[in-house]
Amino acid sequence: MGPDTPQLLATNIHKTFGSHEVLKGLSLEAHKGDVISLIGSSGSGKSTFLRCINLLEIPTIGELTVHGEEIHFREIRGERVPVNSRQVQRIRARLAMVFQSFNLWSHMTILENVIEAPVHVLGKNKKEAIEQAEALLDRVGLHERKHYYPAHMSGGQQQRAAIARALAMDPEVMLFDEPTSALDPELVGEVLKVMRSLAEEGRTMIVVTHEMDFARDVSNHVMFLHQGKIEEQGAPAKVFDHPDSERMRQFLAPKY
Amino acid sequence: MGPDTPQLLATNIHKTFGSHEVLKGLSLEAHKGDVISLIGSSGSGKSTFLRCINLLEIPTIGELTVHGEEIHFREIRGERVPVNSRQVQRIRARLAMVFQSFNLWSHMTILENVIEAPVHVLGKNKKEAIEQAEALLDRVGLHERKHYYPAHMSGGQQQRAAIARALAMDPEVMLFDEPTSALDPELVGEVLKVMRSLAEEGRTMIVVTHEMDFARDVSNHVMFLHQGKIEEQGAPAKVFDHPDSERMRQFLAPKY
Amino acid sequence: MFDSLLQLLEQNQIFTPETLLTYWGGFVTTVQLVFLSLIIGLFLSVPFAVLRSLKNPLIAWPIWFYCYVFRGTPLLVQLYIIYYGIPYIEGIQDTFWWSIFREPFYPALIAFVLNTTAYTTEIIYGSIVATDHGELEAAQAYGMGWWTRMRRIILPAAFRRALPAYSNEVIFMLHASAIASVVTIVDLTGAAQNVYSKYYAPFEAFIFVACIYLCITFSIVFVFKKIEHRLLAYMRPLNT
Amino acid sequence: EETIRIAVDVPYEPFEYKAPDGSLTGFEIELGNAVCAEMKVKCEWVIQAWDGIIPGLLAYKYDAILSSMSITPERAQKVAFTNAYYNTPTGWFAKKGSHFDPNDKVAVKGKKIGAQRGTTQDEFATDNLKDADVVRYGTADELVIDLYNGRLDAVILDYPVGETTVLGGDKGSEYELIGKPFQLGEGVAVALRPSDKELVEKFNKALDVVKNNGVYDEIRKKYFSYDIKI
Amino acid sequence: MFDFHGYGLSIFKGAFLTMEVAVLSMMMAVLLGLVGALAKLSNKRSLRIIATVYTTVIRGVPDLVLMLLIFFGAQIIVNKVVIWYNVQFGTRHFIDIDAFLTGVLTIGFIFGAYMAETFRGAYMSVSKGQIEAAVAYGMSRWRIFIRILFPQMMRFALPGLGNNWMVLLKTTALVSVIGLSDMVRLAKEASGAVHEPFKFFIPVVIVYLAITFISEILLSYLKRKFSVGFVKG
Ligand SMILES: Nc1ncnc2c1ncn2[C@@H]1O[C@H](COP(=O)(O)OP(=O)(O)OP(=O)(O)O)[C@@H](O)[C@H]1O
Ligand SMILES: Nc1ncnc2c1ncn2[C@@H]1O[C@H](COP(=O)(O)OP(=O)(O)OP(=O)(O)O)[C@@H](O)[C@H]1O
Ligand SMILES: [Mg+2]
Ligand SMILES: [Mg+2]
Repeated sequence: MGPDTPQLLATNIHKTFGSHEVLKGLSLEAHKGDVISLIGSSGSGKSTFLRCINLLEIPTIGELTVHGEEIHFREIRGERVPVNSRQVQRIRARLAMVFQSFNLWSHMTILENVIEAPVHVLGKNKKEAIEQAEALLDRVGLHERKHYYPAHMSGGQQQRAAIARALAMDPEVMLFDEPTSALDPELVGEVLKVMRSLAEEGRTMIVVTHEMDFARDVSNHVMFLHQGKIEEQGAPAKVFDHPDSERMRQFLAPKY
Repeated sequence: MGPDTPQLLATNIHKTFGSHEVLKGLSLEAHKGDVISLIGSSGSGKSTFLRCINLLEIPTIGELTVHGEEIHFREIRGERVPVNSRQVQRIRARLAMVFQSFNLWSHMTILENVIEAPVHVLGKNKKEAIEQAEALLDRVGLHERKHYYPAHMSGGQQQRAAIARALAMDPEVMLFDEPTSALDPELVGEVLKVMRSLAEEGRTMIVVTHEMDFARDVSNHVMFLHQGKIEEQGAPAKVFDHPDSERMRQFLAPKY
Repeated sequence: MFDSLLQLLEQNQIFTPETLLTYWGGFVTTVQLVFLSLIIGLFLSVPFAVLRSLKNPLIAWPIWFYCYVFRGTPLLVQLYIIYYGIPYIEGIQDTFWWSIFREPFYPALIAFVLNTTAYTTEIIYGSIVATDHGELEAAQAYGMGWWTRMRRIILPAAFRRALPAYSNEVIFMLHASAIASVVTIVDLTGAAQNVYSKYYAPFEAFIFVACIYLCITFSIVFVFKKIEHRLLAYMRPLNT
Repeated sequence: EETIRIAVDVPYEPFEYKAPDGSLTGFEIELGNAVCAEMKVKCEWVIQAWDGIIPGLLAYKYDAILSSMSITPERAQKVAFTNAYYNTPTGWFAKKGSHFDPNDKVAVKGKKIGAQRGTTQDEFATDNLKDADVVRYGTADELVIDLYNGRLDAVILDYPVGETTVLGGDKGSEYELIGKPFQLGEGVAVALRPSDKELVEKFNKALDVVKNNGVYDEIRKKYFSYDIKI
Repeated sequence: MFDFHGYGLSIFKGAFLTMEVAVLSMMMAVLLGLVGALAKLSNKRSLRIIATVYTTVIRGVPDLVLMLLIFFGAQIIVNKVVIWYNVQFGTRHFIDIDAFLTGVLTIGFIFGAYMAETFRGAYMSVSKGQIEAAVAYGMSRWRIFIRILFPQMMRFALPGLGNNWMVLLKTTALVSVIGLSDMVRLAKEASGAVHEPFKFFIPVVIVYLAITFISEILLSYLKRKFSVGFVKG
């Protein structure tokens, strides 16, 4: 993998649910250290796109290359599936994801949630994993709550736990789906600080966000999705200050 | 109920989970047409307080009066329960709630979700309920999706459906738990506009929110919760521009 | 096709029109017994399951105990006790009830209903307590009373979750109904036994009923698949 | 020494049943042992439920069935029978004073008649009392209970069985034998695999010897007060 | 009333056989059921078809017929082979298929089909997000199953599983047709011998109720164990 090989290359991704085409040909290229913000209105397909990158949804059409490995698909009776599921699994272990609805494992405490994948996927030593998890939980302010089950935590606490779980994978590429939606402004700041430091470490990030300030300040590329298409993209300064698209201007207009 | 009777009166609410005291004596008084914002950091007890008002959690200590009716409790085997569950039910039907995690009924389509309570609690005619529901779904931009199940919708769409479900109850008091957390700025604007119009109609609202702009612009009273206590409260101008509390100042400080 | 079938029937000694009639009678009896006991059982088990989910020990314990006894003992024993026990009820032989309970059908129906109700109660109760807490809270928050909540939110969701387990119960009942023949009911198995003892052709007699049972099971499985397809649409991805 | 495994379904008193200590006794067991001694082979008794008794023979689980199996043409298609070694009479039993008469075609109409499923009595009743309602039971005991309970108007049973169960039961004094016991069918024989022709011959020879040298009668007297030899 | 004419002991001995057969075949049924459920929900069509045929046909055929078919059918096939061998080589071998093993395998095989349905229902009740999170973290299917799916689905599976176990327990009586003397068979022998058809229900029912009671305790323990982290509905 040369220095210029993109970490992530998605080309012409389409996704149809039933008769409803949700993604209509999206492409994305992320190099090491890139922070790409996906913005757009509700239902425009941001989460679906992120999920396609992780192959949680199989794109109906489109190619995907992660860390220089192309993912091959084949058709089995009209359904597209990856040829090599082991490859997919391996790739996923290097892409950590924070879900919009957190999806913490409800039968495990927060600490168990955080160490689960490092121990059982990366094969980390359990003691080390716990140490690292405690540090992370400390960082998101959940250290006291580490033995709580998700059902006993507030929305924001769950979201922070989900972030800690993703960070524990020490991934090269991170996929964040609205990672600060349930947080108060103060914590939003905290989390964005963490994310900024990750970016500075050279990690690649794809972030779905409604925080325009974050998109503008931290990311080096912004994509504006509208009805399953990329309506506008480019450097934040350009996209936010001189948008070409009428739709984008409307999206950014002050609201009340 | 005289004109000055508060719609909602909560006095000295305490709530303990296990050994952990989450609410440490909160009081709230809301008159007709009041819009009260609850702000505070994650885990400070906002949701729990809202849930106590609705009696989804029974306060360990504290009194509650809704629409002038006091709710009486008694102890059964060390557990506090309302004396009259019919009263509680009747009161709840007049307090609509939007949950932080939406809690849409997963086996019903969006439309069914919205008409459920009006038809089966308020005893509305089904046809009328459907008409009204369609109008509401239109208003939150979900008309095309009305026959979708919650599992097939994006986070923001679910949240909007949850808002529509609450509005369909045509309640006098509304309890919103972060009603815009999953929405893009544009929709946030839309929803806040709806809420503002509700306020103008004279409905009472208690809103947990992380949107400081909303709290400042729409509400006439702001309460800042910190670790289960009210750290600061008052008119928005006062709270935001001249906070007494150090904690509040810190909370409001710009983040990045 | 039809001619060759007739020819086949003529050639063998076992599947004469007479034995086929026996099988048909058995089929009707089996379907009646199973269908009736399942319907009645379902109607009884829903309230039982609901009552058991109330945390009132005075109600929950007796229901638990009933389920425990009827799940814990063999249906054969229950059937025997009811069938052979009824005549011991003082004076029953002089009332009109005797004309009903003299026939084996009703004692069998009672035993089957009691049995299936116990199993079904267990399934539905288990499903009720597994209701998603958030959805339940939403129902409470909208002012739904206990009964509305049960009827509109908890039970519909519970039924859906219980479907596969309930399909097992339906098939168990179908198979269990075979023991009706020990109290002289000529159900499918009884018919097969009669044919078997007459011709002593175990293969033909029993394989034939096995095929009929198989067909009934296929129909049940098919019906459940259709119901699942309709009722569990919310669990399925949209694209199928 | 050769071993022959013989299947038997218990209990069928007084032909074969288990003593509380688990050992097998009964008329057929003793007879079987005598026949084996005559054949100079070692016999091993295998207990097998009736439903699987012929498949088990054909599957070589054992070599013979000696379990009150009546000879019927249908069974004869599957197994080879030896000569019959006993035939018990059949009897009708009903409540005293019920005036039940199996030969009165009119009076029998609609009457409920109990028979043990799959027996020659069952077949006889089904074929000869077409207007009656023949109700079939798995065991003689169940049949007798329903007779006592009033669900049945009459029963047709193996006479020795009826004697012990109907007449010997707790309400036995209220019931009676109708008419005289009569013979049905070709009797009971040992069933063997059709391929074991030599073994059939061997059994026949030994049975003949036992029947004629007094051993048979001696055993029979222990269980029956009348002759059942055929 | 409680005079068992000396047969009591042998019936309680038969209870051990009943227990052995029940426990062993239950273990097999659970295993087969898990595999069957996963196969039914797999995206491989061939697996789905095999599993569907298995669950439908096995649930369709009466247990007694299956038992006879498997035990005697297998024995007849083995015999054919052995006889052919004996004829070829002039030997006199005989291979006896073990009734106990066959009984366990057959009952396990039958109830595997019911378990598969129960587990499939339970699996579908697990919230999809839980599995997706595991998938997204690169867990292998096996890992997901062991760490996430199984612990969560058991909560939904237990009521159905309990019912299946109760039915299985009573189905063990079927082993008498292949020559094993289980508790029920012994009770029938005894009741036939003393001409009291109901008396020996008593020890049988006592044993069944005792086993059921222990099972209920175990089940409620499992219910608690697998409900950890869930708020009760
Ligand atoms: N059911 C429960 N059992 C135990 N502890 C609970 C439970 N629910 C909430 N808590 C605890 O109570 C505290 C307050 O929770 P609450 O949900 O009210 O916070 P919040 O202010 O709404 O936070 P957020 O903004 O993150 O939603 C948290 O520390 C949480 O861990
Ligand atoms: N499983 C599904 N089945 C059918 N339709 C779906 C499914 N998931 C999403 N959709 C549809 O696809 C569209 C895009 O959804 P997606 O979740 O990607 O939106 P989003 O951009 O993330 O929105 P939000 O900001 O509200 O989270 C929506 O209209 C939604 O209804
Ligand atoms: Mg989304
Ligand atoms: Mg909250």
